[in-house]
Amino acid sequence: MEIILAIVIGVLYAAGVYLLLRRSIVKLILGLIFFSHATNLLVFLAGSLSKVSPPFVQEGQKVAQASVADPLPQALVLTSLVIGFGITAFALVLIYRFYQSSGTVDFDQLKED
Amino acid sequence: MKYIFVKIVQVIAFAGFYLWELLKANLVLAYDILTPTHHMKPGIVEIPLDIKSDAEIVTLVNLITMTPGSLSLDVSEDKKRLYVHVLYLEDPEAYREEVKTGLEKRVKEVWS
Amino acid sequence: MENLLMLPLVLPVLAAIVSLFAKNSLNFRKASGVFFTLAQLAVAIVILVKVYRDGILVLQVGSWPAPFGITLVADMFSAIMLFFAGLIGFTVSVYALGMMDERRLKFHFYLLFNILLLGVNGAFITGDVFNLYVWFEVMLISSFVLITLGGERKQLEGAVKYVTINMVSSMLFLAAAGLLYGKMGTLNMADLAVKLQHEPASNLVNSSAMLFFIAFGIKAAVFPFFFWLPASYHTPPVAVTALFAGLLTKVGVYAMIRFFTLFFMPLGGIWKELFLITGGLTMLIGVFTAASQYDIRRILSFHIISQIGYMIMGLGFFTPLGIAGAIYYMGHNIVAKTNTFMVGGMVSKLKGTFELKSIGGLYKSHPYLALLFVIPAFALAGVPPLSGFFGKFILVKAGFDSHHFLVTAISLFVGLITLFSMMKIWNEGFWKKQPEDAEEVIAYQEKKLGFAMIFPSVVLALFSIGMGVAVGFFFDFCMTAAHQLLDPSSYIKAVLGN
Amino acid sequence: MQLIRIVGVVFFLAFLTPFIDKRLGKISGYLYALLPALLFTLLLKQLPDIIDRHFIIQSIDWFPLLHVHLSFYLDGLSLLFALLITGMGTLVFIYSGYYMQHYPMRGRFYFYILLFMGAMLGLVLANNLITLFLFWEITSFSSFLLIGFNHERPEARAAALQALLITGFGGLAMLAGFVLLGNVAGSYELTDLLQDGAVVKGSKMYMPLVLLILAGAFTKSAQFPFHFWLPGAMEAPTPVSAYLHSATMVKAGIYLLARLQPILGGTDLWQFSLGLAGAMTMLVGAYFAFTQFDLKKILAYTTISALGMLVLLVGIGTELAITAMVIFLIVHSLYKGALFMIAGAIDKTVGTRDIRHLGGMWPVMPVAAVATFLTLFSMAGLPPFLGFIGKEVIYDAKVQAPEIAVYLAILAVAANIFMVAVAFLFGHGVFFGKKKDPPKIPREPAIPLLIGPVVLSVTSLFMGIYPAILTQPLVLPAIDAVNASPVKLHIQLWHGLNLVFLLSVITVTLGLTLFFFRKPATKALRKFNQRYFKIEFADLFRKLVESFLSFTKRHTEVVQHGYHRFYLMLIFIVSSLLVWYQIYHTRGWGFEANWEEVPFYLIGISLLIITAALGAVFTRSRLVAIILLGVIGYAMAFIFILYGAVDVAITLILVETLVLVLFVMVVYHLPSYMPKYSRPTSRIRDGIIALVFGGFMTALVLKAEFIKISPPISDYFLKEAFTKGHGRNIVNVILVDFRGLDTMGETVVLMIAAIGVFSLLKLKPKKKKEE
Amino acid sequence: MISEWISAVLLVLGAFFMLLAAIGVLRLPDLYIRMHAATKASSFGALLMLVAVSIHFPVAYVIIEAALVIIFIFITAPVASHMIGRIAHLLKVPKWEKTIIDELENRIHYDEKGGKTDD
Amino acid sequence: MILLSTVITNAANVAMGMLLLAFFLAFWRLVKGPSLPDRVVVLDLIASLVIGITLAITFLSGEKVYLNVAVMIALITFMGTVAFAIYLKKRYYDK
Amino acid sequence: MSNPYSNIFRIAATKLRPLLFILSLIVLYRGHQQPGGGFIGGLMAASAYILYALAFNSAEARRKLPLSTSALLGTGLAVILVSGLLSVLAGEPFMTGMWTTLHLPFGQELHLGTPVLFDAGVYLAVIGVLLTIMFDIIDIE
Ligand code: NA
Ligand code: NA
Repeated sequence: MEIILAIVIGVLYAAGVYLLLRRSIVKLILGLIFFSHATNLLVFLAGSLSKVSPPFVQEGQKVAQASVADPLPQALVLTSLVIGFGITAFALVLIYRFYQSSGTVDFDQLKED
Repeated sequence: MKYIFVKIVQVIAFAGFYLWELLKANLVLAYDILTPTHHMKPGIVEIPLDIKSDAEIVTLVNLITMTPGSLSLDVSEDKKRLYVHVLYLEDPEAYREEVKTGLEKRVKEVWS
Repeated sequence: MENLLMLPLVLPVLAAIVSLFAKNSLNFRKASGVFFTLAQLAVAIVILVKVYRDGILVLQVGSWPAPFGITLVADMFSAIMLFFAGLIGFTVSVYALGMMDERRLKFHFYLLFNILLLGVNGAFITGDVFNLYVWFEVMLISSFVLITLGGERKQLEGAVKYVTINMVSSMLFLAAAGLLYGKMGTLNMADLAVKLQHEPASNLVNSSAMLFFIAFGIKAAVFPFFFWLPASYHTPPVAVTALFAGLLTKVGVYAMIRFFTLFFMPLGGIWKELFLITGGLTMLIGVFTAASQYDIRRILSFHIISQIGYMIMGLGFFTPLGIAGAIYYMGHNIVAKTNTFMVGGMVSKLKGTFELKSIGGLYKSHPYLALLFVIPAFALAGVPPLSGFFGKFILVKAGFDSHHFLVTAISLFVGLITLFSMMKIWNEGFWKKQPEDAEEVIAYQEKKLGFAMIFPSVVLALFSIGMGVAVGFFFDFCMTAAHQLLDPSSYIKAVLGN
Repeated sequence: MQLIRIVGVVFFLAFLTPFIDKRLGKISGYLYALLPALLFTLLLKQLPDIIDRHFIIQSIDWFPLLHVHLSFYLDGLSLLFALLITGMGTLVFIYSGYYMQHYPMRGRFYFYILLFMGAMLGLVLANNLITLFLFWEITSFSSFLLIGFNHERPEARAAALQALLITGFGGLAMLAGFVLLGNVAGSYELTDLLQDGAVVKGSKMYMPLVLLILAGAFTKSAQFPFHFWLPGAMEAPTPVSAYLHSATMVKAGIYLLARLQPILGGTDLWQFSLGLAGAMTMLVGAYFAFTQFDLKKILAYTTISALGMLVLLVGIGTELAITAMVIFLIVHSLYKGALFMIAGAIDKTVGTRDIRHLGGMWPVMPVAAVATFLTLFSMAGLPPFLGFIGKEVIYDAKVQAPEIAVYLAILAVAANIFMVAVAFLFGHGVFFGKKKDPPKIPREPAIPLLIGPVVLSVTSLFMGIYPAILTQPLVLPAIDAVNASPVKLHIQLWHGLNLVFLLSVITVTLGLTLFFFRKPATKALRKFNQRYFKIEFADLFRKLVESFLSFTKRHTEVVQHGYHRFYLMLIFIVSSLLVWYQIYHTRGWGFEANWEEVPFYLIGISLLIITAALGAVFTRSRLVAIILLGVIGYAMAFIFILYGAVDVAITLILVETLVLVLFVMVVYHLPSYMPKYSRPTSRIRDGIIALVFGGFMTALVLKAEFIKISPPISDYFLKEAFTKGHGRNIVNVILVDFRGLDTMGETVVLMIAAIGVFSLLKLKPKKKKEE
Repeated sequence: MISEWISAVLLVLGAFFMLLAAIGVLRLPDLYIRMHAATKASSFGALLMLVAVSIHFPVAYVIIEAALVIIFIFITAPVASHMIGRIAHLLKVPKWEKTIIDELENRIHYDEKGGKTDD
Repeated sequence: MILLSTVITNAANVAMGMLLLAFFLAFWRLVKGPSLPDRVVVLDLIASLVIGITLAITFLSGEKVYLNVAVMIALITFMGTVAFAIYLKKRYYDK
Repeated sequence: MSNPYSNIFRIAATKLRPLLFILSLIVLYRGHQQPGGGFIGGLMAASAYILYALAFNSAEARRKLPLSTSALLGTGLAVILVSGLLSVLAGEPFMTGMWTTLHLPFGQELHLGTPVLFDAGVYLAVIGVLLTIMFDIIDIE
């Protein structure tokens, strides 16, 4: 694993955490997206790094070359990306409706009674 | 048959013109970007339109944007006037004339 | 015949399709919504019986051989959980007929309900780590929508908390799954078990286990990750809370037990201690918090947390009896907890509020409701011969057998405080005279409790009694499950062949 | 004889009460009395067999895996208790038939009390400790329901809860004790345990299990310092007080101690604990009884005292002490049941139980008066009543007890002096002295109310006069059971003049003296109580509960403070600690980062992401943050492409753009970022947390040995994607075929998200009227 | 070999024009002028690079796809810049002080509310 | 995979460098603003830069499949710019 | 007051809609062999309509749809389920791929299988999802 990518993952997580700890609800959602980016990258990189050609079976062949990247983490990341999209969309509308009904974007005013 | 042939020639000619204009535009722009001082004299010019169809208008807008020194900003609601941001504007009237006789005519030709 | 295992997944999806197409007929949607939950229950029973009789059921989805495709596995543990999911699904869906307002029903309540069950069912029967993640997400998103359905301010506030914390948990889960795949090169649980046996704990495996622990801990609402639950569970309509209370946290516990028995715990490490500490603290802190509340739903919500502690403690004992006890406790808790929420819902339907300080006189005016409350409440408090007593007895025995005296003592003490909380509801809501200055109650037009609300509560009450009276019968399943869990060879063999 | 049927039939009848009571109305109580009467005779018929030591053991498997059986055991001890329960039960039902006839919710009363009777029978007949515990708890709960029977009174509710919590606490401790006992002995069957006394006593667990079991017995039997729930329990209707809180339920603890005496008894710990608790209870009960006004409270405290005495006797554990215990047990049940019934009868007919409003009533209620005095004599231990025999044996037992004899004798005498005084106080206060002006005109209580007291007092009298015929057959088998060996004992009324008799005389004399000086004495004592001895245990308990509640409230404010971001913060902190610990624990701090040759553009792209992330975190413009988020997405797509993930990259870019669009559409409706919300310190704190969290993720990735230990399962996909999956795009084949189920779930997630958005936007709460 | 060189040169040139666009966006004095650079230079750069790809991978579907991208960019880029420019003008994003004439402002009847340009 | 000639590799590396540089310059303007339309222009530019980088990677790896990514970017990123424009438009007409 | 909508954008959106739609079908079709597939295809198809809705309004875009959004969702899900259940009818485990080969003129062979059908279901469902979400959000005023 290239150290730089490890750092990127860490930075994305840190950014996510920092944003999640802010009071603004918009930042909260941003934080979640960062978190999800970081996770996807982590899953992808943890699964396959050594081989870089795209996982296709070449025309005229029946078996993929040994040099292709591990396709499974790609499929996993794809699935989680799409799921993440669905949930993010929902969360976005949720904060919009939250703001609409409570009139604030300050999370500290969410304090339950 | 002849019509199609003429059309093809027209389109190719138009494409060539377009590419040439594009190249010119970028070179001029490159010069101005890379030199320390700006030589521009910008202004926004209204151009009354003779062309009517949507396709023609879009083509013209596109063309104006992609050619040197001009950028389409808006089309009026009745689609009769076009507003263009011009970088090197000496005389609005002259520019209007230039578009009417140059670009608009070519667009009309291509879509006719 | 192995295709039987697809039914818990296919039925809810069918329910969703029907609901999407039957846009204009609300009655049809209701009927089909309930029908499909009933069908799921029936299937779950068939699976339970088959697993008990013939051993572990396996479906290799898509005919792909085991570690490569996704395997659906029903061992005893899964089958038991599946059964309870079916039971709760069916009873709550009937309850919702009497509880849910028409507007929510129009907005695909039963579709969401069935899909939530899809997620739960899927989580219980999948034999694949990543597939489990997917079912968790299915469960989560439908719970997100159910918790917000109706769009009231409280709901939205609760939902924001619920959504954010649960999303964090999902992502930790995903990260852990990714790391595990990176090291082990497989996602199939049985395959992981085999490969981990040969590979003593590496840094990666241990750390991803820790991430799993945190992720499942958040889902299961254990200390110190439980805050989202009491912040949100009291906001949606009771039918929704009843379903959540019964099932959702248990899925977290299920996953915890599955992962840590199948592959992590045998690796050694701090897991047992971690489970015992978390279990103990979860019990204590949850029950303390519950004792201070005066809103029925909140009391019950906090108790969900404290009860989770028992299950985690049972896992921490890591003996057959401890794990079987945890499973039995889960079943008991699913039934009793759901039922208390149902009764709470009936109280609010009668009185228009959940606030104990404003409620009273129900013992006199609604004696059968009182009885309906007492049974699950006593069950939760561990009164014999109801289910909760044996749950506690088994765990206490398991704790003493394995010489974990402190945490076991805590569990007994927590039982006492639970009793106190339940009796608080009883004293205030049922015995006390209806306070005459309770404005919200006076302003409220008392509604009739329909058969649809009472019937499911009766069924669950009978179940709480049955689980206690016929404890030998029920515990036999749990013990079988625990033996399978602690000796995964049969699971591995069923999934992987040799 | 099927013991389970004896228990079962009572429960069965209990569950029929809702139906019976509707049909029969007021007379149902008398009818219910038939059942205990029948059971009493059935049980009595077993007496010869039991005397011949033909004990009955019956068992049904219930939960065999954990050795829990529905097993029952009838020997002398359980028979004695069962007879008490059914006999007293008969009288109490007759009494209730009249007493409760106009009560609202009468049906529930009979339900609860039958439930109790069944449970109590089950408790004394159970052979399995867990079965015993089951019935034990049911008695607690039926007691709870009965104490709170007048549930609209706050005092009744509080008293019920108090009693339940205390007995519940004891019960849980006892359960723990039972489990330990079962673990040590390998069985929960009493009949097995009786063989294993030595093993148990030799076990390491002996002390904890004894203490735990004692907690159960002491709370149930109202031993000091748990005694205070019993006076509170007087909130229950009087039949309940007579039955549960004097004759039967409170004796359950005594029963248990007697039962376990052969197994656990005889050790210093046992003797010391029982002796201490019993003596304290005996004294405290008697003392407080003397200063009460309420007839039922007086009786409650004397009951406490008697219970203390019984515990003390069990603790002494000599043969004689056990004999004394058994006899006194009977004596007490007879007189205390009767007295409670009379107190209730007076309350019912006269309208008050306050001794200050009662007096001089013997002319109007002679039958009641006679019955009362007969029982009071028994209570005071005067001959020829059974009470006298009881007291004699007690003194005898104490005198014979080794070592502590003197102290015990003094204590017992002191307590009994108060008892004698209380007895006279009671009788005199109600029937003699000045006539008072009670709420209702005094008259003879109705016959059903008097049947009980008369029968009991007469029984007491005859048992005293003919001990050999009536008492001995009942007592001997019970003593036999406790001592686990046959006894040869001759119970008689007259032992002759000896030290014991002398003690009796002293007791009565001093008691009478105290009675004559009752006015100054009670005044002084009350004053003393007010000034120096203010301890109200019930208050203490209430305060304990209250402070617990306020503790939980404070606790809740701390734990569930409502600030969402602190919840998140805690999660992050704990996760970081746990994972950092785990990383360190397994590998130490050594890193194996390999600085391979990294292409410059990878660094460039990484820097791009890092810059954009920092920008998004610190920008003051939401839209810039959103755009930067998009940029991060695009840049991540580059990484995906660089590592061969085409479909992922495409999907990421599409998704990222859509999220951008969504974000813009939604954020448009939200207000701009506010001026900085948080203080610099909290920003630094959050920054540190963020770095620690991100740091462990980096460390995890760096320290992970990503060399797969075996060929990954994806090798199979490379081979089979085209041949079996008919696709060249392996990722797509995985998505739609190898792992199609994932994709199905994913599609469902999307669908639900869409429905969620739809319902969020379209289903809004109805506008309430403007407030 | 020649084709390789041609595609290499086109590749670098394309990237250069994109860089130019970025420099322009950074350096030019007002939004409208910056848009000239962003739209024209970046599209042109993409065009060059896509031609380079077509030359380098002379396969039918690569060429078709490259053409598709070119067409798409050249359809959408002016539309996008028009939309931004128009709205920027409506929002009265300041013009460079040397702008000599604004006939859009004079002729079009705007309602005078004006909006915020920053957030 | 095609064996890459050094010429192309070098050219792609140079292109990559320039594009990344362009990216950072765009960031600069993005942060500077000052108006929102300024930032949207940057977004539009970034969309092009993304295509450019994708093409550069295509050259570097020699995998022509990656061209697909460029196609998708071209097709879809337009929507982002449009959304911002519409956001601005709404802001104007709502005020 | 001038037109809030841009004519040019409207024209562009009108022209792009069929183009994107056809491209999306191509992407779906060749997804099994080349980059693409149901999700990406569905996203493209949806973006055709989203652009249209942005240029005009949601109601207008809905009118251009052959099916309602919820019917799209339902159909998509049904197609997915059917593709999985076909093998069950044949007595194989759930979701087992069933393939047939169509022999087209010019010697072309077309492999048709349930996984492709599955992808088509995903395609439909994704369109339904994105349009449900975006139309409603665009409608927020
Ligand atoms: Na949950
Ligand atoms: Na619970």
